[in-house]
Amino acid sequence: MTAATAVGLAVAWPLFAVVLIIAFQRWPNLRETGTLLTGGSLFAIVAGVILPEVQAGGRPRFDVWEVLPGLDLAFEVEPLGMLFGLVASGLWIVTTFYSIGYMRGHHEKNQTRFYICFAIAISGALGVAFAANVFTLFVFYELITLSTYPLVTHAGTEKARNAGRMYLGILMGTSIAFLLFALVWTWLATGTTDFRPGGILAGKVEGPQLMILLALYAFGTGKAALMPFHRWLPAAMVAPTPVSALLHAVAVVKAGVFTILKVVVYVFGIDLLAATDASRWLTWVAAFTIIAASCVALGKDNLKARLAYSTISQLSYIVLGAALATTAGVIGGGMHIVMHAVGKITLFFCAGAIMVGAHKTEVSELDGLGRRMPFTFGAFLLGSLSVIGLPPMGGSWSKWFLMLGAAEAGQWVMMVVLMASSLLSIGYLMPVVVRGFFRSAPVDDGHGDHAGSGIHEAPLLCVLPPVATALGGIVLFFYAEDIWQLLMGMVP
Amino acid sequence: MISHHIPRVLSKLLIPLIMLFALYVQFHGDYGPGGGFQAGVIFGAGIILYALLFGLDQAKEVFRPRALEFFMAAGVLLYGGVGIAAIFAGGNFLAYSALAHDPTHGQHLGILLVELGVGTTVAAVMATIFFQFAGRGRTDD
Amino acid sequence: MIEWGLYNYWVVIFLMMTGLYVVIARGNLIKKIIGLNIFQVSVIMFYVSMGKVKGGTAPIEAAGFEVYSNPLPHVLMLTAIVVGVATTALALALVVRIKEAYGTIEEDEIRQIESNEDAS
Amino acid sequence: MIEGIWTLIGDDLPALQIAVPLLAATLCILVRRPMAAWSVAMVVAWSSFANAGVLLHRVLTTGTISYAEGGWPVPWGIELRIDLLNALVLLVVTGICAIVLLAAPRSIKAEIPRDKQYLFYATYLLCMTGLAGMTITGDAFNIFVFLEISSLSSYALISQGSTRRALTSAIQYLVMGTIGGTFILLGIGMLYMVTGTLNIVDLADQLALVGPNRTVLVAAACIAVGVGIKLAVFPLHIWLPNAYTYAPAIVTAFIAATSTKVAYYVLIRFAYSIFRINLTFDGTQPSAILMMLGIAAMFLGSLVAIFQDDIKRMLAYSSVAQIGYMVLGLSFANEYGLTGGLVHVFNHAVMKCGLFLVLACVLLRMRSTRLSAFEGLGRRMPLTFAAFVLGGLSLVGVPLTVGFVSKWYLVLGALEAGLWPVAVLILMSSILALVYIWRVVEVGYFKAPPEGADEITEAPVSMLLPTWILIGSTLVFGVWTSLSAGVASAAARMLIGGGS
Repeated sequence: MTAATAVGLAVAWPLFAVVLIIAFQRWPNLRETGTLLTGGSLFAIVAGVILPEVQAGGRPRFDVWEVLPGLDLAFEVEPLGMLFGLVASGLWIVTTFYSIGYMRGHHEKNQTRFYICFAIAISGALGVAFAANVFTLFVFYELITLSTYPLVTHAGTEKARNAGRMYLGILMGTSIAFLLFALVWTWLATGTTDFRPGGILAGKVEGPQLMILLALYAFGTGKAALMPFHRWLPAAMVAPTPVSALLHAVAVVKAGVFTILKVVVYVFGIDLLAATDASRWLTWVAAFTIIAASCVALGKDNLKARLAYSTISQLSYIVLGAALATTAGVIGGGMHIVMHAVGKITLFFCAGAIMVGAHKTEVSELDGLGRRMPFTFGAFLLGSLSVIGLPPMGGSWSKWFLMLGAAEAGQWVMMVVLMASSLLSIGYLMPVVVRGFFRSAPVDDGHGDHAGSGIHEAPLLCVLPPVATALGGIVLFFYAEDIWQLLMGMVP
Repeated sequence: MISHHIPRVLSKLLIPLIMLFALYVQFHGDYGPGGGFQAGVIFGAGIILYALLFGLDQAKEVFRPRALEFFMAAGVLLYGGVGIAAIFAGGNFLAYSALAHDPTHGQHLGILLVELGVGTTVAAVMATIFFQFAGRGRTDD
Repeated sequence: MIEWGLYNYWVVIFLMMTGLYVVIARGNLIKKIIGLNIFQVSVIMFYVSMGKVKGGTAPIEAAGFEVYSNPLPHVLMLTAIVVGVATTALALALVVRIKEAYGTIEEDEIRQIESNEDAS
Repeated sequence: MIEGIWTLIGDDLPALQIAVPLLAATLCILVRRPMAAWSVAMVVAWSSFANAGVLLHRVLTTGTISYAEGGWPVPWGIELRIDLLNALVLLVVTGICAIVLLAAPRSIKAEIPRDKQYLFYATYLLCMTGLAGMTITGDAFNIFVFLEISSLSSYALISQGSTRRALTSAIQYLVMGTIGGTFILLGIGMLYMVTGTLNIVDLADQLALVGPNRTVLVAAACIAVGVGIKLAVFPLHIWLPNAYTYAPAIVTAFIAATSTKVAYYVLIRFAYSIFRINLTFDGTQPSAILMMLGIAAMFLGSLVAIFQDDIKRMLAYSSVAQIGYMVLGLSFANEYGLTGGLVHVFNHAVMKCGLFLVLACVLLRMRSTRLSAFEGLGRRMPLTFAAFVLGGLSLVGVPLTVGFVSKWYLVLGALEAGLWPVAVLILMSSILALVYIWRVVEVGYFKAPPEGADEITEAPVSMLLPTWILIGSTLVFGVWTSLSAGVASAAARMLIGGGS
């Protein structure tokens, strides 16, 4: 199998899982085995066939079809996409394991539909990752939106429906109104929408128009949750936890920031942005989002909502990295996609495990739970460290590069923002751990049995994945060099 | 109108003449003023006059609605058939010249048939429209 | 002979406006259809008068005549008249059925009945 | 034998395109039995479709076809003239006719009494005759004649609706349509007065010699108003929602996808081939007016659609909005915009016809198309409802559906014309489309059917098949665009180039 065909195959591979899931929908064990097998083989394809080629400097390309003149559906893997592809396919396996434990532990309905939509969303994420041009990226971007809509509204309740409405409204609305507009504009200005090293816009779009175009891309990518288009993310928290993990760590939000990063590097070109200062305003928007979302997170008692706002804040790190338009900034942004994915998925897995094991959703209810669920809370601690950016977690590296990028761009304010945000994230993540481990369980209020006595660790399949991803965060700390090597390939 | 003798008698005389005149207009139409439309309307008027004087039911006995419907369709078929025949004779659609060996002869034949088709349809349509309106709210068929 | 100028256009415009006015202002469906007919007739007048050539005679070839009126507009109007008849017939048929279904052919009454229907 | 027939009729396909449906209509009256009439209609409609395909192929390979009816030489005789523009429209019209007919027997069984069904098929074919004739004729007066044939038969078809509202809708349409037709007639008369010819190509040549004068201007205004009524351009659209809502479901699917499309074709033909809108008249005033109307239609249509309780009516208002897109594309007067308008003719016909067929399925099973009838439909009629969702997404303009292709060209056209606010408006109105479609989707998937509701089965195959043919086409032509967008952009190039 050549790397080029592997690229096409990788995008289509999760759809193969859909066939398996439909075929085995009556036998849950077979169904989930099918999903896992495709997940495993997908990761093997991405990591085993495509990765070496890209590391060797190759750019495997797979052309599908020319939809309109100059508007191709095509895939081409470059380092940034490679990284995102690895994250998406790798974490799919972990999430599937976790889903099995969670969905069964929670006795959720419509599990078949859940797995189908999940697989389609992964296909969409890989399509976004490997897209060779903005058009292809846009197509798969919309595919992710549509396929995750049934996941968000999984519960089918009034609340879920409202959340779904906001989810679809914001994501579809921004993408149609802004992203599509930007796409047409780009095509009209340059005659192509291809991602090319060094960008395609230099000399074609100038002055304030460049700024407007960047704004269209940045706000058109609603999945990046830049304020003021961030509301869908907390709303989508009504979804089952594996979905939150998928949304917040793997497919949806990462597809958003990935889009911005990729557009900045391969459509605008960081040299062009650095020379024209067209992205200066975006650093401010990102900085505002970082700080504001962190502050909101501090005030949230619901654990998932808190994590959601934390995600909004963390996503803007990546947008900030892109907007700084320096090599270190872009690399930091790319690295943060991986690091945050691993860290945040751990946190969500833990939140889900707490929900399954202890049926608690609020931070204030977590007192003393750490002793009964030590693995879950241990993983939570490691995940938190990664998100905060402390060694020995991978998150520290990406933050390091982002700081470096800010320094390179001479934007001292941004360094301050990054540091302040780290402090804030300590403020909203640590209390969870502290409450879990150091506070004692609430005193029995006379209901007979000892409060919390029935609480123990969630099922094995709910606990193992977060532990695994938490350890993964540590591993990444030591292998950051490889990621850096890979990402250097995208800067000319 | 059953009781009005004078119109009845007069119309008995007139209706054949009207219809004859219609036929004159019809067949005169290919090389003089006249033609299928006029002829059809005149013929239809004859039918309507008959229905006015002798009652709808009796008129329907003479000119059955089913038959009128048939003629309505048959006239158009005749018209179109001539056109198609011209195609099969090697000409364009409705190119009468191709219908016979001599183009002038062909033109004559073509117009004659086409006008006959028009006349048939128009007469049938006129009568049908009248029957439909007049029959409304009575027996309701 | 008195020169009348382009008076035929005034006739056409008068008929046209009359027809349009009746269609818009009258609520009775039959009257509306009459208005529609007047409207159509105005255009027929327009065509027919357009084909007239001053001093021309009927376009039938005959000895002693040099100038003929243009026959084409008349031929066109033959078709237009047929269309008009067909439209009128269809419209009347619809009115008859409306009368049967609603019991009235006054537009405002029909609208009243329909809005009651919607409310219930 | 077949070879021999082909040599005889091979060159006469344009004439057969009109003659055969007309004769078949009479044949339907003669055979009287519903299924026999249906068979006649089916054979004719599908062969017309094939015929249109052959004609398009010929136009693409050998260029414009000119056919002299009765052998009279052009411009004295009546010409049938097929170029890229109307070959595409013809393909759409005949294709829709043929596909909708598949669903007809089951659908009208519930709405039209058995002894009237043969008349339904006859009228249907007559309507098709008129539409095809309007599309391929090269003679301005014949446009009026065929327009009236199609209009009269569509009034008759609409009045067959099962409620008495159908009658008032039909007469409302009749009054407006007749006024529109008469205006067109008047305009053509003025053109004839100025140029002394009725042949479209000749007319264009003569007008170019005459140059703009007041008569031509008035003629253009009359024709614009007349065609505008048939096309249902805002604010001349008021007949449309009622007509679409109360007509039999199958008639709605048919008319919505064909009659406004052909009217749009006539508008383009007059604007670009005859008047050369952007060249002859001073300034851009006509197109500026059209642009404003297009934008108003786009927004008001979509906004009103959001608040409709009857889904058939909702889609009717959505049609008003979509017509706004087409008019907008025309008004940009550049190649991309015109391509967008033309390709939207194709695309909108396919998706809206599919959606109305979905409603026909729903009506058949639920006896209503109100929003309440859609409760829980996602489970009760999964295939039908999935078709609705896909068609709806196409209406929104999601990539890889046909809606995206149209929107792509329209936005390009707007930007090319330097009208970026209009481009923004086009995209905004797609979001409105998302709102009104998603209302239904939510009800279909999340509302449980009312307690004690009848057991509902999936729609019959004979109706699902055409529905899915069309909905499938929205996906196929969203990816494979060389037929729709390819021909449309070639036609637009031809029109902008000033050819005819």
